[in-house]
Amino acid sequence: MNDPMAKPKEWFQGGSLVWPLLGLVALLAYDFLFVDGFFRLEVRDGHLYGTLVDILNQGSKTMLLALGMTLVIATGGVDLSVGSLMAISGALVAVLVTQTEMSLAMIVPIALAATALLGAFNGVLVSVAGIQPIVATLILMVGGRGIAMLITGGQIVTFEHAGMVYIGNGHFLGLPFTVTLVLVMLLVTSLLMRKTACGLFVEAVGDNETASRFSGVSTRSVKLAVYGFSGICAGLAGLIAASNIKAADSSRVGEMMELDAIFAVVVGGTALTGGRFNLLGSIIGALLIQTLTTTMITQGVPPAIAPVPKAIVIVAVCLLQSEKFRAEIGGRFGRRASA
Amino acid sequence: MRRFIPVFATFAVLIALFATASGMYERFFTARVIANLFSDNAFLGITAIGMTFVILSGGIDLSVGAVLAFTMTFIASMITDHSWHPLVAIPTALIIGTVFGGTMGFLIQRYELPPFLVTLAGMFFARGMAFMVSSESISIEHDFYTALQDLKIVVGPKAKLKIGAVIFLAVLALAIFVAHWTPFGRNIYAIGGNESSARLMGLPVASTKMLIYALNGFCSALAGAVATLYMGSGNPAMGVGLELDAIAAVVIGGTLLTGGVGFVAGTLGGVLIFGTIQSALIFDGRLNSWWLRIAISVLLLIFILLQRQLSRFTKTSRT
Amino acid sequence: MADALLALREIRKEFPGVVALDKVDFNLHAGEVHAVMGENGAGKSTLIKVITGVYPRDAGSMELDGKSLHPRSTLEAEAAGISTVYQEVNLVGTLSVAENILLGRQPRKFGIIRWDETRRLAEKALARLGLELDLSRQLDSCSMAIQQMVAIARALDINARVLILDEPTSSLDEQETAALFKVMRQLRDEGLAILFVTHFLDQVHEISDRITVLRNGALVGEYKTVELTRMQLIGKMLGREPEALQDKSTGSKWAAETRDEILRGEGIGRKGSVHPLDLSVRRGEVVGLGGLLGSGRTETARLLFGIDAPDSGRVQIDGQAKSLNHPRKAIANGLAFCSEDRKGEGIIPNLSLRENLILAMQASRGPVRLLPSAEQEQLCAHYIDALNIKTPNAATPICNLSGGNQQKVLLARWLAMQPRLIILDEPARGIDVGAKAEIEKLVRSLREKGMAVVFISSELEEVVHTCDRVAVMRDRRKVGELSGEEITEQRIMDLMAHHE
Amino acid sequence: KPESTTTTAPAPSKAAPTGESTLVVGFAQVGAESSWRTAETQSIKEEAAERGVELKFSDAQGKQENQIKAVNGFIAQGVDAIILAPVVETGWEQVLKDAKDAEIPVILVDRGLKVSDDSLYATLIASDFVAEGRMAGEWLAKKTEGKASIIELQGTPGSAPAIDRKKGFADALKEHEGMKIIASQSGDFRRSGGKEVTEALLKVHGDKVTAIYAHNDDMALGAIQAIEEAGKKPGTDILIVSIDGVRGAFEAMVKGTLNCTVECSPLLGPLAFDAVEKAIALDEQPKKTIVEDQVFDQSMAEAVIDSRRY
Ligand SMILES: Nc1ncnc2c1ncn2[C@@H]1O[C@H](COP(=O)(O)OP(=O)(O)OP(=O)(O)O)[C@@H](O)[C@H]1O
Ligand SMILES: Nc1ncnc2c1ncn2[C@@H]1O[C@H](COP(=O)(O)OP(=O)(O)OP(=O)(O)O)[C@@H](O)[C@H]1O
Ligand SMILES: [Mg+2]
Ligand SMILES: [Mg+2]
Repeated sequence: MNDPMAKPKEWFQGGSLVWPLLGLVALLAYDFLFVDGFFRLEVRDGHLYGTLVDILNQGSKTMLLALGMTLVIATGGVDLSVGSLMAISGALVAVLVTQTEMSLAMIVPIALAATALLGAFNGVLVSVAGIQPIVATLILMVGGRGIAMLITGGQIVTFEHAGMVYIGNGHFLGLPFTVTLVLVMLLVTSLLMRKTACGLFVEAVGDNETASRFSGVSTRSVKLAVYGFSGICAGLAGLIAASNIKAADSSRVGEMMELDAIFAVVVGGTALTGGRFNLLGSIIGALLIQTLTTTMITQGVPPAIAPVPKAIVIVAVCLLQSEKFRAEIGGRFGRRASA
Repeated sequence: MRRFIPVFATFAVLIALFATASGMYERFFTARVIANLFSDNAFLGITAIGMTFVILSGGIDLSVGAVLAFTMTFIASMITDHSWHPLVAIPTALIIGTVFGGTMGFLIQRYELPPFLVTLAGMFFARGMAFMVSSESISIEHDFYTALQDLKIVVGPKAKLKIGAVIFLAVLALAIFVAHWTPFGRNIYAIGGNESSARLMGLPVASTKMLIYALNGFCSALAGAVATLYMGSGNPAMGVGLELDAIAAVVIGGTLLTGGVGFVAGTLGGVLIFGTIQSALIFDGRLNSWWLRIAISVLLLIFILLQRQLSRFTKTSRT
Repeated sequence: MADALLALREIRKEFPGVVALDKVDFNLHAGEVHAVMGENGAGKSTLIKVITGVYPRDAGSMELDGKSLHPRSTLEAEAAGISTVYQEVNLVGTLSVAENILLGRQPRKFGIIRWDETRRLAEKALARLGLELDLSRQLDSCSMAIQQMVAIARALDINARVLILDEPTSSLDEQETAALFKVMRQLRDEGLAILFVTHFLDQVHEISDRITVLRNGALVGEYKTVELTRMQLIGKMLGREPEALQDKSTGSKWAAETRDEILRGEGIGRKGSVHPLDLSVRRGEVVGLGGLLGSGRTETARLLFGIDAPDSGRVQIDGQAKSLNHPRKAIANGLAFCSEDRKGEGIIPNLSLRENLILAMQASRGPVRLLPSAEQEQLCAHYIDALNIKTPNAATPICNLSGGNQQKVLLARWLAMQPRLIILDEPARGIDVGAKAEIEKLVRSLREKGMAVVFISSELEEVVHTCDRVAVMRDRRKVGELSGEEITEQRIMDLMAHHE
Repeated sequence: KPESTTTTAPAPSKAAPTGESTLVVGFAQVGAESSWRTAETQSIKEEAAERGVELKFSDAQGKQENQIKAVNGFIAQGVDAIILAPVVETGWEQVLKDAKDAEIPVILVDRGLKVSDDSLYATLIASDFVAEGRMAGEWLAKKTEGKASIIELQGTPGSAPAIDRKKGFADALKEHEGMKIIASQSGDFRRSGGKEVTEALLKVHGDKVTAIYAHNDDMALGAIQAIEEAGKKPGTDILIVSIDGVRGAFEAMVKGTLNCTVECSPLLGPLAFDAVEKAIALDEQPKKTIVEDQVFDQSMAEAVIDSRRY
C-alpha cells in the first residue's frame, strides 16, 4: 500500500504533540492577557491554590476518561458509556460507604471491578457479538444510568467518609490528590503500552484488524481488555466526581463527558479510525477542554451561548492541526500535499 | 439479494417486536398506534435519513439535533416575533441549514479534519445560535401555520398521518431514489467503501463529500421545520441527544458505521424499532425512571442481537 | 521517431528520507507498449503516480500532446485522457463487480442510472478480457485475481489516449494474461499509448516495444525491446552482472515417503467454499496447489490456517487430531500463512517495518514478554539484509515502502517464526527477479532444515520448478495430484482444464 | 393566610380506594434529574396507590419530544385522565387538541402552558417560579439591607425554572441599588456544576462576593463546598440563598452553611388526583391552583427539618 491516500482520514501521525500544545498555550495566553488573576497561585494550608490548580483538579475526570478512551479509539472503537459508568461507580461507593462498614480498601476495588466488568461487557458486544461500538456502548450509556439510579434509588446519596472525601478534594505534595492519581494512571498505562506488547497489539488491531488476526493476535482479547480498561478509568473518574461533591448524583454525573473525552483524544493526535495513539496528547486535549470551560465561566460568557466560543475553539484547534490548512496559510510549507 | 438480508432482518425484528407488544398490551395493535409511530418519529426519521448518507460515506454528523433546534427556534421567532410569512421563514431556515452543513463538509473535506470534531463544533455552534435567537421556547401563532398543522391523511379509524409523517415518507422515497439511482448516491457508497480508491478511480470525492454534509444539514433543517409543525413551537433546547438516536436508528437498520454498506430503507426499520420500543414502554407504564432506562437498553440489545443473528445467516465465506 | 505523446523531463520526487525519482526522463509514444522496469523500490509506481497527479512532482515538467500537464488529481488526469490501473487494486470492495467497472460513468437517462444498461456494459467490458462473472457479486468476496481483472476492465473501458498498467498481471494466470495482452495489442494498434509495469521478464519481451529501466530512482536508459536480451535487461535493472540467478536445481528430491507427515487433512471442506479434500504435507516437502482463478486454492489455505472453520473432515498435526479454528492455534502448531492480499490481510499500514515484522512473533509470545528491542533490531537488520528490503530504516511506516518490499517484510514476518509449515499464497506477487531468486533460495534452505511449504502460485513455471508434489484444483475441488517426474506444465494444465 | 387560589401542599389522603372499576391515569413526567423531581414522582405514585388508581408512568428523560410521545401513547391507550408536567411552556397545542378530541382531561402540574385555548387542559396546579425568585431576592435584600455582590447560579439554559427564577430575582433586585449580580453562570441544576462554577468565580472575584443565589438547592450545596475549600465560611462570609427546599438544604441550614431556601413543594400528588377526580366527574374547579411557596431560613430550619419528606 504505497499510496498516500490510503488513509485520508488519518490526519497526522500520532506523535506530534506540538499542535494540541500550541492550542493550549494560545488559550492560556489569552487567559493571561484578559482574565484577571487566572495565573494567581498562592499557598494555602500547605497546598497550592488558584485557578490553574482547579483546572488540574476539575480536568482530572476528563483526563482519566481520555486515557481509557484513547485505547478504545486506537482499536477503532469508541466508548459512549463512560459517563454512565462514572455514575455507577459513584453510586456504588456512596451506597457502600454510607450503608456498610466496609473499608475503602474494599469498596474502591469493588466499584472499579464493577465498572471494569461492565466495560468488558461492552467489549463482548463489540468483539464477540460484532455490534458496532457506537451502538454497543450506547446500550450501556442508557442502561448504565438506569443501573446507577437503581443503586441509589434515584436519590442523591451524600457521604462524609473522610477517605472518600480525600480522593477528590484532598491534597498530596501540595497539589490535588487527583493530579497524582492521573499521573500514576498515565505512567502505568504508558508503561503497560510501551514496555509490554500491549501497545503494539492495540495499534495493530486498530490499524488492520484482519491482518492482525491472521498474524495470530487475539483481536477479541485486545478489545475486551481496552473496553475493560476504559471501564476502570471511568470508574476512577466516577470516584473523583462523587468525592468532589461528597455525593453520588447518579442521574446527572458524567452527562456529556464522553464527548469531552473523545474530543480530548482526537485533539491529542489519535485518529478516530484507529491505529497509532498518543496518551500524552489525550491528556493535553483534556486540559485544553477544561481550560476552555473554566475560561468561559470566569469570563462571564452567558451560559446559553457558551457553546459558541467552544465551537470556535474546537474548529481553530482542528485547523491548526491540519497540514493542508497550515500549508494554505503559511504558503512557505510549499505545495506539498499531505501524505 | 444477499445484500438485502440485513434490511429484511431489521424488518423481521420490527414485526416480531410489534407482535410481542401487541400481544402484551391492549389497544397496541391499532391503526392509530401505527400512524402515531410515523407522526411521532417523523423528525427523528428525517434526521436519520440524512445521517444514513453521512454514515454511508464513512462520516458522522453530531450536529443534527442542534441544527434541528436552531431551525425550530429560527422559524418560530421569525414568524411570531418578526411576523415573517411561514412560506418565507421555512425556506430561509432550510437554506441556512444546508449552508451550515455544507460549511462543515467544506472544512472536513478541504482540510481533512475529522468529521467527529467538526460536527461536534457544529453542534455546539448551532445550539448556541438557537439560544441566541431565543432563550425560551416560542409558540408559533399564524393562521397559515395552523392550517398547515391541521393537514392530515386519515388512514384508519382514529388514525391519521400528520403532515410531518407525510413529509417523512416523501423524503424517504426520495432518499431511496437518490441512493440507488443517481451517480451522487453511488459515489457516496464508493467513498464510504474506500475513499482512497474512490479518489484514484477519479470520482468527484471532494464535491460529493461537501454535498453529503450539505444534504444532511438540509435534512436536519427540514426535520426542524417538521418539528415546528408537530408542536407548533420552537424550542432551543429541543433535540439534545437526537444525534445518538439517529445514529442508533441508522445502525440498527443495518448500515455499517465504517461506511459503504447499508440501505436507506433499513433506516426506516431502525427508526420504527426505536419508536416501537418507546411506545411499548409507554403502554406498559409500570416502570420507574431507572427501570425504564434499563428496559430500553435491554430491549435494544435484544433486538440488535436478533437483527445481527438474522443477518448472519447467509454471511458469505469471506468477510 | 515522432514526438512523444507523453513526455516527462527531469522529474524529481522526494519522500522524507528517500529520493524516489531523480531527474527521470520518460517518453511514451502513441501506438506503443512501453515497459518500465526496475527492482522493487526503483520508483516505477512513483513515476506513475506523478503522471496521474496522485503525487505532486518536486521538479521537472510533463507534456501531454505538446501541452504542459499539471494534474492535481486522478480526476484531472482522467479528464486529460490518462487511464490507470494502480499496483494495488484500487476498487471499492463493498460494491458489486458491475458497479466497480462503471462507477462514475454509469449510463443514465435524465440523470437516472439505468441499471440494466450498466450491467450490459459491464458484461461487455469483462467479455473483452474473456471473463464471465456474476456481476452482482460483491467485489470483496472475489479473489485477488478477479479483483485485478475488474480493475483492468474498468481502465480499458475508459476512453483514453494513455493507458497505464502498474503490475496488472501480478496475480493473473497465463490464460488471463494472454487475454489481457490480446486487448493491449489491439489497443496499441488503435493508437493508444500504453505504459506497462511488470516483474515478469517473459511478459516484457512478449508485449512491449520499448523498455525504460529505472534503478534507485534514477534513469538507467531507454531501449528497444528487441535490442535487449533478457540477461542484459536484468543486468541493467540490478546494476551488476546477473550471476546464477536461475539456479536450475529443483532442490533435493526428498524421499517423501520416509519423511514424517507434518500436516494431514482428511476430507476437509466447507459448504459454499471448498469441497472436502485430502491433503498431506511432509517435513521438507513443497506441496503446490495448482488451479485456475477461483479454483479454491486460497480458500483451501484459509481452511488449513483456521481462518475459516472447516465444517467437515479433520486435521492432524504430527498425527494428532487438532482443531485449528483460529489463526492463533494454527500458529501455535507451527503453521504460517502469507496471504495473497497484501493490503487487506497482510500489512498493518501505519505501523513501522519493525512492528510489522515482529507482529506474529510477538503475538505468539503473548502481550507481556515484549521482544527485547535489541533482538527486534537484530531481526530487522537480518531480514532487511537477507531479503534485500529497500527502506531508509526499520522505523519507516510500512505503507511508505514499495509494494514488493512490503511483500518481503511480510515474508520476513513469517520466516522469523521459523514455522514448521508455511503456506505461501502468491508469494512472488510484485517481487522483482532478484528478490524472487532470493526468496526461492531462502525457502529451499528452510526446506533443507525440514520446513514444509504449501505453495500457491499462478505461474506454472514456478510451480513446476519449486514443488515436490502438486495438488491440482478445479471448481473448488481437488481433481488430482502429481508428484516427482509427473510434474510438468502440461500435466498440470491438462488436469486444470479437465481432460484427465 | 393563603389566598383563595393558593394552597399549601396537603398531606397524602388516606381515603380507601373506591370499589368501582379502577381509574387509569397517565403521568407524563419530565425525568428524574433532581431530588425535587423524584420527590414529585414519588408523591404522585403514592397518591395513585392510595386511591387505587392505575398509574401509567412515563419518564421523558428531559425531552419534550418524548413527553409528547407519551401523551399520544396515553391517548391511544384510552386512559381516563392525563397528568402532565410540561418540560417547557409551548408546543403542546396539537397534542392537547388530540386529548380533547378523545375527551381525556389533562391536568398540568408544576408549570403552566402557553396555549391559545384554555379549554385544552382541565386545570393547572403549579408553583410560581417567578415568585420564588422574587422571594429569594427579597429575603436577600432584607438580610443584607440592600447591599450585596451576588453570584447567580443558573439552572439549565432554556428550562422554565431557570428562566423564571432568574426573572423573579432580577425583579426583586430592581428596587435595591446596592445589590449587584457580578456573575451569572449555569451550573446546570447539578451539584457538581454549582461547585465548579463557584470555585472558578471565587478565584476571579475573590473577596468581592458577598452572596450567592442558586436556582436550586443542589447547586447551592455544591457552592457551599467550593466556598469552604476557598477557606471561607459559607453562610457567614458569603450568604447563600436557593430554591426548592429539599432535605439536604435543611440540613445545611441547620449546620449554618446555607442561609435560606424558598420551598417549592413537589408533593403535588393529592392535589393532582383531586383535580383528576373532579375533571372526570366534570365538577367545577379553578383553572389554576398555585401552590404557595414558603421561605425558610436558618431560624426555622431546626424546627421543621424532621417534618421534611423529600
Ligand atoms: N508515500 C511514500 N512515502 C515515503 N516513501 C515512499 C512513498 N511511496 C514510495 N516511497 C518510496 O519510494 C521508493 C520508490 O517506490 P515505488 O513504489 O515507486 O517503487 P516501485 O518501483 O513501484 O517498486 P515495486 O516494484 O516494489 O512496486 C521506495 O523506496 C519507497 O520506499
Ligand atoms: N468466476 C468466478 N465467478 C464468481 N466467483 C468466483 C469466480 N472465481 C472465483 N470466485 C470466487 O472467488 C473466491 C476466491 O477463490 P480462491 O481465492 O480460493 O481462488 P484461488 O484458486 O485462490 O484463485 P486466485 O488465483 O484467484 O487466488 C471464491 O469464493 C470463489 O468462489
Ligand atoms: Mg510499484
Ligand atoms: Mg488465490
